[in-house]
Amino acid sequence: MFRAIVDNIKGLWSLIVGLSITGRFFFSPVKTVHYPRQVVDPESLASYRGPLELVPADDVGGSKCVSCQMCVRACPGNCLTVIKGKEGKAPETYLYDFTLCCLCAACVESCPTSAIRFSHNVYLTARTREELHMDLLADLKARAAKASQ
Amino acid sequence: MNNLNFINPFSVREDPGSSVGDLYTQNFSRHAKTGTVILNLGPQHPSTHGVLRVIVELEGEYVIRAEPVLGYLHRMHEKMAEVKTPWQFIPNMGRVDYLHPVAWNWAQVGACERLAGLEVPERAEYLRVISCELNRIASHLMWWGAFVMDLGGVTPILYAFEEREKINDILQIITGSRLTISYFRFGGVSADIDERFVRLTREFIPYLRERLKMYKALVTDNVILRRRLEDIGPMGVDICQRYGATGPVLRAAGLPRDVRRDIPYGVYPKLDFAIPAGPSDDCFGRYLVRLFEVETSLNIVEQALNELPDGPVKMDKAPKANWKLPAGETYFAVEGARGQIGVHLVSDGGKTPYRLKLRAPSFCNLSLFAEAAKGVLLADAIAILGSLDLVIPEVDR
Amino acid sequence: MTSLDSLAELFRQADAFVISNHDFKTQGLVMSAVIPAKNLVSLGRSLCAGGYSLLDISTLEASEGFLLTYHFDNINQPGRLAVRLLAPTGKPVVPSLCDVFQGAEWHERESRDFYGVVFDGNPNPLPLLLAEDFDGSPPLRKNPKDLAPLSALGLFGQPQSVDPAWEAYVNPPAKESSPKAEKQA
Amino acid sequence: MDLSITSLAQIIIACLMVIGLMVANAVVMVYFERKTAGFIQRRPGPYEVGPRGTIQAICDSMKLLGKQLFIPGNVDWLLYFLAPVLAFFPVLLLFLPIPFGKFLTAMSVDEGILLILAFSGLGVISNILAGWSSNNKYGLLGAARAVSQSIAYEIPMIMSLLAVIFLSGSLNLSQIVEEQGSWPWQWNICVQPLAFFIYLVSLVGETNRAPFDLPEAESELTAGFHTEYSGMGFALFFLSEYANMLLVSFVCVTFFLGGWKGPFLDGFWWTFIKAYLIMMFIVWLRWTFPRVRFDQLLNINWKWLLPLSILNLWITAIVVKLL
Repeated sequence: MFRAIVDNIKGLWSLIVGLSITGRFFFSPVKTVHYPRQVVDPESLASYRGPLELVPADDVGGSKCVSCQMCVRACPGNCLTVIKGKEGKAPETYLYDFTLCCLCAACVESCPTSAIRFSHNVYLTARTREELHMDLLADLKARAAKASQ
Repeated sequence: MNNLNFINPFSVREDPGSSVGDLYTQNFSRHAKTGTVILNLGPQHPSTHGVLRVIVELEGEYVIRAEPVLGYLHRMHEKMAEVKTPWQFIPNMGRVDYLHPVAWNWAQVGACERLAGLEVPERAEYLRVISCELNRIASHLMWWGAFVMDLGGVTPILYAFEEREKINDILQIITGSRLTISYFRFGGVSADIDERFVRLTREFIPYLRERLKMYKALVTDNVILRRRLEDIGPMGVDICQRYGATGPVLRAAGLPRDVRRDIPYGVYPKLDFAIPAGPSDDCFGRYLVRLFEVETSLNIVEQALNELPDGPVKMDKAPKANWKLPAGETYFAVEGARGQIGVHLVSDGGKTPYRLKLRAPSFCNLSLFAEAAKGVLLADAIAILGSLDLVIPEVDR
Repeated sequence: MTSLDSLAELFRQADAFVISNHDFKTQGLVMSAVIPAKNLVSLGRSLCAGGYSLLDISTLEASEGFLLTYHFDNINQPGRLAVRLLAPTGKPVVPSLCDVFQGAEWHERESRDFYGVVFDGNPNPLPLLLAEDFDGSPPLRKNPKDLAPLSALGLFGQPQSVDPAWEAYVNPPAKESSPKAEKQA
Repeated sequence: MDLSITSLAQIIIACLMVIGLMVANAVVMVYFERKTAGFIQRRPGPYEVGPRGTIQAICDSMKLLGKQLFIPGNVDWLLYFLAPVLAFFPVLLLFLPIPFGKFLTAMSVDEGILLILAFSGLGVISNILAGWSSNNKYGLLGAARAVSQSIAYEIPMIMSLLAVIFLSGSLNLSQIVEEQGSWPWQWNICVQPLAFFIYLVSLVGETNRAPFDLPEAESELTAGFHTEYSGMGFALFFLSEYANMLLVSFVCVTFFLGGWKGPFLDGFWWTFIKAYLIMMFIVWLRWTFPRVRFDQLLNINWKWLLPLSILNLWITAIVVKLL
């Protein structure tokens, strides 16, 4: 009986300790990064694996890809479609289905010319499935155009 | 019941005991006493963490019988392994257990390496240890928060997420992802650490040690929590042996079994760390063992960072995506956050593994729930379920 | 503590066809044995008494039938064992280990879901991971060409002792089936 | 009490004002609780709707109003619809005898506290009706819990109030406030700290708030007795929960914290400030502690609070007799 009373008083003290901790946190600043007003610092996204993008070989939107199909064969999710162009080795189409991609880096690591890499785009959103079916060559051209402006 | 039709193993369903509910409920209620309530907890229920479903028979608030029903998240990973090359299967491992993906990475990659006899550079081994232990901390923190949430305390999980976010930030530097990590490669790891990784990890270790004191004051010492957990759901060595339970469940029962120490892999033999055993086999014992493991993992990360040798992080001529395994069989186990993760790999020398069996620790740990939950209060059953630290994708694979 | 010799003795008592030692470093097993299905429960009982617990049941579809590998580990002193049974393709029935290791129930149900192996004595007749209304054959390999013979899988390590009848069964010299296999069924 | 036209009009106006107070209280408290939870958990809480999220609670209540009434199959629909209404209206009545200020009482009744205690027992009937009629096992379990919990916690609650009534010798709430002084050391809390503590604990138990929120324990019973309610039905339960909280806080202020009296300038603002401080404390408790188990909840009550309150009552009675 006496022990139970002592136990309960100790227990009540532990409750007060708990209240003091949450009370302290109540007055400490919030930790949330309030997107879209704030964004995380880009340094922490330097190695983030976003959707794939092609590595530009020059300023006009050319790619380093030689259409060797290594990435297509390596991909576990079959999310890449590379069709070789009529002339030379450069690809005519480079389609990428982000809905199937598991971001495993099999393609990036198997590419003999290092022509693809992960973008660091954390903020990708899409309203439809089709928006995630990407044409990487068009994307590369668009980026080159944007850079030249 | 034992007179199964040998041609169709599922033919029993033509003889349902009652017509209410689906087949599982019908089969379960066949043995129900009169005056009891059959209650389906889940698959959508706040404390079954995903899509676990537990059928319980209640007499008042007491659970007379319980039976977990699985399969709501079954994705056939084992069959997938048979149609993918070993390399292509690595990303799957991150999806098996989303809380401790690095250990599953290790289990599969390690099994293939054992079979093929690949040598891993020492630096890569250290990086494996560091990433695996950081991930283990993240997993235990997540469990801690979710467990306290099962007991009704909503706030701690958000504190745990603060730390978990920091670990995710750190792991993202080397793995590129935050949740479904595929970091390991045959013969090494995919990326080396940089100065920022070391800096953040070194900052994180003392920070978490401080926070653990807060955890203790806020939750561990809390009288409500202690009385909810002490002497609830005792699971002794005997029940663990019969059900094949491993990990913190077995360690709380008093046996210091840990694959990292017993069947060493990687560079664990070179590191000095304690394996907790006990102090009690109840829910509170399992709670304490896990919190102790967080400290252990912090020590391991600290040691590994100090002893990190220079060198490559991947062997020369590391296998590519079309790499073939040699014929043979191997069983490789690693210690995941929930227990012993086992990969039984059989290869006939073809392009894809012939058979890959994943032994999920949650699967075995959950199977003893039916026995442990007999005769406890419903609230205690929830506490026992939480103390097993289940990850449903891992149970269902 | 169960030494390797006493283990081998245990396996011999269970009329093991093959008892083999393994290289623990590469194969992760200390010892494995292929035993007749009827002796599984008695062997399980003696393993249970020796402090072993069941890790998993891994079913393998080979051209000879279903090879069930029961992995055991000692909870007092680590050392992994594999106990194998062969269940013939047409009528895969093996005894259930549920009475000894209750944890086996789920492993057995999983095996039944995906391979159609029937475990005689398993108390729960419902599928574990497949849908309750799943009606059809288990997801087996459809093309017999996909099935590898057991001998091609390197399962047996360094055999200590091999029953000649087993040898004949695994590597059949001619077409006729071996008497041992029928005894099992 | 004369039932003239003026007093009737007074009561009707007071009722309307009380409804206004209840709704306003719910809106303010939802915002306040979510913000508090946010800050304790180191996140901003509601933020996007309106400046700093102030309109969030109003938007949510509009959404609840506009929702389709979803009625599960096999409900006992008369009771199913009656339950939320029953939860809401008795609470209305309970605000009438509360003295917000010296002259700010809707209906000054000599036996005010008796009225409150009698009608607060009605709330649990709505809980059991809701749990029973909605044909849900979780609801039934929640209802059973609600009944035994609220019956249990009423007793120490009354006992602790009785001690104060012994001191002041009146059941009239205004009278009880009048007995206390303006400064904190003149309040009943200094004379009856144990009674205050017991009242505080049973207040949390009586209003089904965490850590005693067993009837709706979401990790066990998903939502307890109101599992099957959506839209307006849920909103009414919600409203009555906050109204109950406010009510017990007002009673607490009246009995222990000097009511409208406060340092410097007496007035109704002191009632509100003190009541909301107690509400804040209840919210703080909720976001700090895990939930107790049901048998523990009843043990706390029958084995500790009840003997303690009886002891307290004895001592008070003896002291009052001797002095």
